[in-house]
Amino acid sequence: MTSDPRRLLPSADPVSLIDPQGRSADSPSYAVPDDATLLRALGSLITARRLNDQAYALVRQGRLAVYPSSHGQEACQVAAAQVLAADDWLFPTYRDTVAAVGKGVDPVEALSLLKGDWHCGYDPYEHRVAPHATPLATQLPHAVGVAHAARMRGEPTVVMAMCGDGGTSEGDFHEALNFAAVFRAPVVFFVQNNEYAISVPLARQSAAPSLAHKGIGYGIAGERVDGNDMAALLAVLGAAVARARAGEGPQLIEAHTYRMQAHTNADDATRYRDDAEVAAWVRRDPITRLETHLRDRGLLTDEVHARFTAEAERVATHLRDGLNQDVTPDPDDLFAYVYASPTPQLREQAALVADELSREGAH
Amino acid sequence: MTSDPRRLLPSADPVSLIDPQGRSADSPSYAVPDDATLLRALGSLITARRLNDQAYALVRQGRLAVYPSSHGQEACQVAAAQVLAADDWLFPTYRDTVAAVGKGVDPVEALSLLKGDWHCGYDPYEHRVAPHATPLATQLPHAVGVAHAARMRGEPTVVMAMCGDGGTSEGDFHEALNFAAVFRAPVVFFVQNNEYAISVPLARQSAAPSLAHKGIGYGIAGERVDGNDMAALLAVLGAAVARARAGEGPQLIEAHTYRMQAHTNADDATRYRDDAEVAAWVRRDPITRLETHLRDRGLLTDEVHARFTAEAERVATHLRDGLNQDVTPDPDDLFAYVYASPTPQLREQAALVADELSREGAH
Amino acid sequence: MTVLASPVPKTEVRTLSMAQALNQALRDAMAADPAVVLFGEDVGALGGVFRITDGLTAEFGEARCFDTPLAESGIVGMAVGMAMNGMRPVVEMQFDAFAYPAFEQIVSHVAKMRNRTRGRVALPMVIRVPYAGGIGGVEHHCDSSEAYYAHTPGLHVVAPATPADAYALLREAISAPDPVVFLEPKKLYWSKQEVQLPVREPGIGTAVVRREGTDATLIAYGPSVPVALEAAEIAAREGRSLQVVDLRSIVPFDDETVCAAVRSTGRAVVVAEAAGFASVSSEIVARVTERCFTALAAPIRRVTGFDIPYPPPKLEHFQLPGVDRVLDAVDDLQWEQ
Amino acid sequence: MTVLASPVPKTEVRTLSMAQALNQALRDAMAADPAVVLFGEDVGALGGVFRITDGLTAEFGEARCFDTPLAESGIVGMAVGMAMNGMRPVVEMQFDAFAYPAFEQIVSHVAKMRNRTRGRVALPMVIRVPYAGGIGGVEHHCDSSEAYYAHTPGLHVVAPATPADAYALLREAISAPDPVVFLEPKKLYWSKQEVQLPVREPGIGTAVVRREGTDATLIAYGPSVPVALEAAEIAAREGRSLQVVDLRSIVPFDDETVCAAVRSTGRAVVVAEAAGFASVSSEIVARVTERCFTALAAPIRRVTGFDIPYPPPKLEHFQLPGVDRVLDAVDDLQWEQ
Ligand SMILES: Cc1ncc(C[n+]2csc(CCOP(=O)(O)OP(=O)(O)O)c2C)c(N)n1
Ligand SMILES: Cc1ncc(C[n+]2csc(CCOP(=O)(O)OP(=O)(O)O)c2C)c(N)n1
Ligand SMILES: [Mg+2]
Ligand SMILES: [Mg+2]
Repeated sequence: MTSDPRRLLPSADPVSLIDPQGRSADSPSYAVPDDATLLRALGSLITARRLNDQAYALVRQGRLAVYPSSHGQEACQVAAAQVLAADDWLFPTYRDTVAAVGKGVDPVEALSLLKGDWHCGYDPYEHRVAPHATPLATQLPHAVGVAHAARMRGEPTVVMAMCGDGGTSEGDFHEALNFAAVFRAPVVFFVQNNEYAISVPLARQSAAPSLAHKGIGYGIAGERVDGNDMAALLAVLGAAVARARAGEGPQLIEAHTYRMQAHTNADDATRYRDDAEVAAWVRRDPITRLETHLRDRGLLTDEVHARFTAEAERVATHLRDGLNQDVTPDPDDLFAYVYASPTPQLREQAALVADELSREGAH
Repeated sequence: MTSDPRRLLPSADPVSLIDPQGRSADSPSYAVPDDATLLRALGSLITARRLNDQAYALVRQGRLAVYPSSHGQEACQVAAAQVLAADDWLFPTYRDTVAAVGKGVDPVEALSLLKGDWHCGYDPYEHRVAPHATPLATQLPHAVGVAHAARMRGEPTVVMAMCGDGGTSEGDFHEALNFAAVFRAPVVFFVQNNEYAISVPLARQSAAPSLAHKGIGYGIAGERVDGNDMAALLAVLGAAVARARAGEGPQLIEAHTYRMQAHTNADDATRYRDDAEVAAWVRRDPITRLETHLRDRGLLTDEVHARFTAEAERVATHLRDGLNQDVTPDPDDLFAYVYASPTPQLREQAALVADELSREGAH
Repeated sequence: MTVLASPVPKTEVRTLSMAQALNQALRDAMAADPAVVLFGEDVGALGGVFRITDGLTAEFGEARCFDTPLAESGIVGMAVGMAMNGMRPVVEMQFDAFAYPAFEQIVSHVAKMRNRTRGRVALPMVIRVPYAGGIGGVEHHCDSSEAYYAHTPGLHVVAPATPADAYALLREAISAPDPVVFLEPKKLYWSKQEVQLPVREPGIGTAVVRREGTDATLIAYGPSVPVALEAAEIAAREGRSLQVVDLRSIVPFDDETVCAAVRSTGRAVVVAEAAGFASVSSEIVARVTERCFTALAAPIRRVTGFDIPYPPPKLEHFQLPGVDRVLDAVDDLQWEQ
Repeated sequence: MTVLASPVPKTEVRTLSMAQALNQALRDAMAADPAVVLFGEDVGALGGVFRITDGLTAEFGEARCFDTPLAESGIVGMAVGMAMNGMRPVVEMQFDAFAYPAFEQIVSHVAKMRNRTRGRVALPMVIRVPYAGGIGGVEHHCDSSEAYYAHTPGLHVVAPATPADAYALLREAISAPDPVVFLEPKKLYWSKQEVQLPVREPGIGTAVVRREGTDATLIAYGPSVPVALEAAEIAAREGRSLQVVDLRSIVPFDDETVCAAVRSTGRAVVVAEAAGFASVSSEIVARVTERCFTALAAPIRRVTGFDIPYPPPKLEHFQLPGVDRVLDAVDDLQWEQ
């Protein structure tokens, strides 16, 4: 061991730069991002919240089958996208629609999975956003591969690979972190620890001092950050991206946050947690916190706030309009993308469906 | 975090109690085992080496298909068995035949897998030794289940779950450690880091400061021990077993040792490592080291040594005799154990084989 | 461990959904045998995403029905160890496709431990898999994965189609000496039936004729049984008498019942939701044809899912073998030879 | 990345083992396309436990052919990412059964990525699997796992039976736009043939008639092709003319060639090493019967592995479909109707 391996351990407490009352707190290692960055982040946060709430409403209206909201986790979502360059990749989970949107994906396309039109509604190459991953942690090895390929070609790409606290228990989490470390792949593993995996609380998921303590076991530096503190997230994730880009290998960041709503609208959270627990987290809301901070410092005027709200409204309207449009599904699509060109078997099967449809039409 | 999580980190250097020159070295945390224990261990070591070399010879004579020898790792093998009580369980890999024998399994039965007679040649319940595991790390979750079941019933069982450095990369390693920690299952995970996974050196397996550093990521205390130091192994593994039995949950021990021979007789180690590297490890041989120590302290007489050698010879002869006996395989066995009672389909298939054999007999 | 007194055998006739029947089977099995333990993802306080384990933690305690970390290989692997050590674990895979991370454990250990050890180590355990489609689920929530298990020697594979069978088969699976992959057709969870519990018959390995008929035999299992029955109903109105066989058990396979049925009609259609290629439906065609060749007036037809990944909700109705497709296949059975 | 000049096309006829042909195919593919990268367990310095990647790290450098940590899901998952990002990964699973830990990645991602993304993300990658038995390997080293892959839509599945096919199919697999599971029959690694490289024909999806015959058709692939040929040879001496079809490609399946062959003889036997239940051999029987029913004089017979875990070395000869068993099945094809 060349230097003390304990350098790989996270700080005892999550990094925090702005406290729940909106006051900036000191950190020995990270500076509060500049005002413009924070303002921009607030705008994105307001849009993010609006998107979450709009999507949720669309579920109730039957336009979306299901929506795993990141309500309460918007600071993580916004930061994950905001610290990346255009050529960097984002690997989101089903809960990270807002981060994908932050990276440029059209929210209507981002939700086509949950609307039921098609699995992945956007072109992953356009904004370098991988398809939403449903099987937990299975996207993490892909992130390593994307990063490794870029590095082989000497490209400066960094990959942001997201997962939840529950996802850290899967074997693929382990294999991905280990591969990334051994190959020094420029991946930032970003764990949103929102205290629950559906109904299962963190204590049943892990007995570790923190999830960031998993890093040292791979030779990866772990860091913990207050996941409802926009400033700290931008600082910590930004630094991690910079280190990965500089060739320092993978990074592991754990954000401490909270899933404010049920797992999805189909879930009943009252079966496994108290309202009181939720209420305590409402007081730590990432948006109010940053707003208070910026207002207290005179940076956020009512006019700017109105502009942010209008922009959020615009995005919500776009989402609503998009999802209210009915796409007529084309059964040819079933067979068109399984292979580059359909096998003879698939051609036969497609013909059978076409025949059925033409006979139906003839009725 | 109640206490400093860094207590879960291993010591900077592997625990060592007797140095390669046979001198005892101090350790702040562990005492050298008593003389009787060390003498007993030396006897087992001599038998262990003899078994390894006999099995290897039997491969050359065509009596065994293949043998993954633990030559050089015998101290780990002996310690793993010696620290367990009769009611404790051992989960060995394909390289841990000698440990299984140490726990009571007949060496002839232990080698039936590698002779090709049957997959597992012994009754796992008789000595509480699980079948040799071939798919790497997949036995570790089983160990957790056995431990958890025992704990549910209030039994004092501890489970020793073995794997190699390569095995730590598999997802099942991760899942097993995590489950064990969350359920506080009394499992001692014992990693023999012998520097290679077939041809792949440790540096390609992990970038961690040490494999024992993986423990903290699960909330498990990790410890490192010199794997060629019998005294240190007995002390460290013994303490781990005691802690697990006392209800302190799972333990992770990494032994630093070396695979002196090729992966198996079928492997050609000259393709990937130097003789010089091997030679350096010969000087750290676990047997010479303990012998020197015990001789220097006047505890090992020529007479005792001769007794040990004779016992080793007896076991080797038993192995030879056993493996030289040809078992005529019974094709009925193919169908007898797939289910508690064969399905109608298997009965048909068994009848087909019986019919073929009777027709052959009729020729 | 606290052993609760076994409840008085229930004899009243009740209307139960398949979900309720499964829940009751688990409850009765836990009451009957303290070695029965349930675990998996969200099976505790939440009662499972389909509520199949609802109330069991409350009734039997956290030690008997508990949540695990989120790792399917770990869940199945831990069950292997517990089964080795005196317990009867019943684990839940949250959805069909989420059992794949446990594939290695299932194929290399669950299926092989008894054989590996010459019968010394048995693994009495049940892997419950809410499976197949028809509920508008997104990707990875609708796979018909039975072929993977059925092709793996050492597993029993069953799929109930009615609440009564769900109860009977699950009770038998839990008390069986060998591992059972227990496939629960998600779209039938809410289907109801009048049942008098405890039903314990017929056992694993037995197919049943669900509807008598003389012109052709429909062979189905799990989610396709109601489809076959509906097709038979419609065909009857059109003057064609279709027999319906419900396999119930894929492994072991009830050759006797199935072949007798096919021989009685001379024509057959297999209905199954899974992709057809190298599937359970291929096996049914192959083995019934091998055994009943001379009795067949026409080749056995298959109505199955296409060989494509399960489609998104808005397209899934194209994938599911529906009544029309079954009747078309029946029409194709060379009636005017 | 250094791109080596593509070597001069080899035109001499050489005697090559299948292992050598595979090695040459990898070498030629790497020389032809700098995007081709090889990785897996022990494929670097050691050249793989079967030496299929021998010399490739030395020739192309550590970046193009490298060892990974020991984790199959990680290997396949990393390959998915590399294929998404411009590379053509060729990964080795050390033995058949050691691919199971990667099952989730293979089924949920490798097979589905193109479809998931409406063709936007293609995964040009090859998963090489040394497979099947007959080499006296211990447990987990002899599985015939083709059914698991063949049943999974989105994968191509091929299995060569000759050195020339090994070369041609592997080159095509590597340059194909879609993922290919490439099954290498271990027991044929050392089988030899005179080959003139580079062979590039026939392509994936094409079966070939390896031996003409008029009385019955043997359908085989991979390790069973030499068995079928030997059986045909012996049958010929006894006056029975057997045709042998080598599938080469399981998915896509060459219905045309296979059905034409079976129609020409009216009788068929499928030979395959894998357990028969719900397998590729079931599929062959089912689809050929569906298509050629009226041409069949007898039901198609299967000679397959039994539905048991692969036996230990001393018993494996009972499991392997041998010449005698094939000839028995041929005898059973209702010759005296
Ligand atoms: C391999 C796998 N197993 C199970 C599931 C079902 N599932 C979906 S989300 C979820 C909980 C995930 O929790 P976490 O990783 O903490 O993410 P969060 O939902 O809190 O964002 C589960 C069990 C899945 N998607 N994939
Ligand atoms: C899941 C799985 N993948 C691959 C293999 C093939 N294999 C057998 S031993 C071995 C190396 C294991 O190395 P390590 O864990 O360090 O143990 P050692 O052999 O050094 O004792 C490999 C790759 C296997 N047995 N199981
Ligand atoms: Mg969570
Ligand atoms: Mg090793």
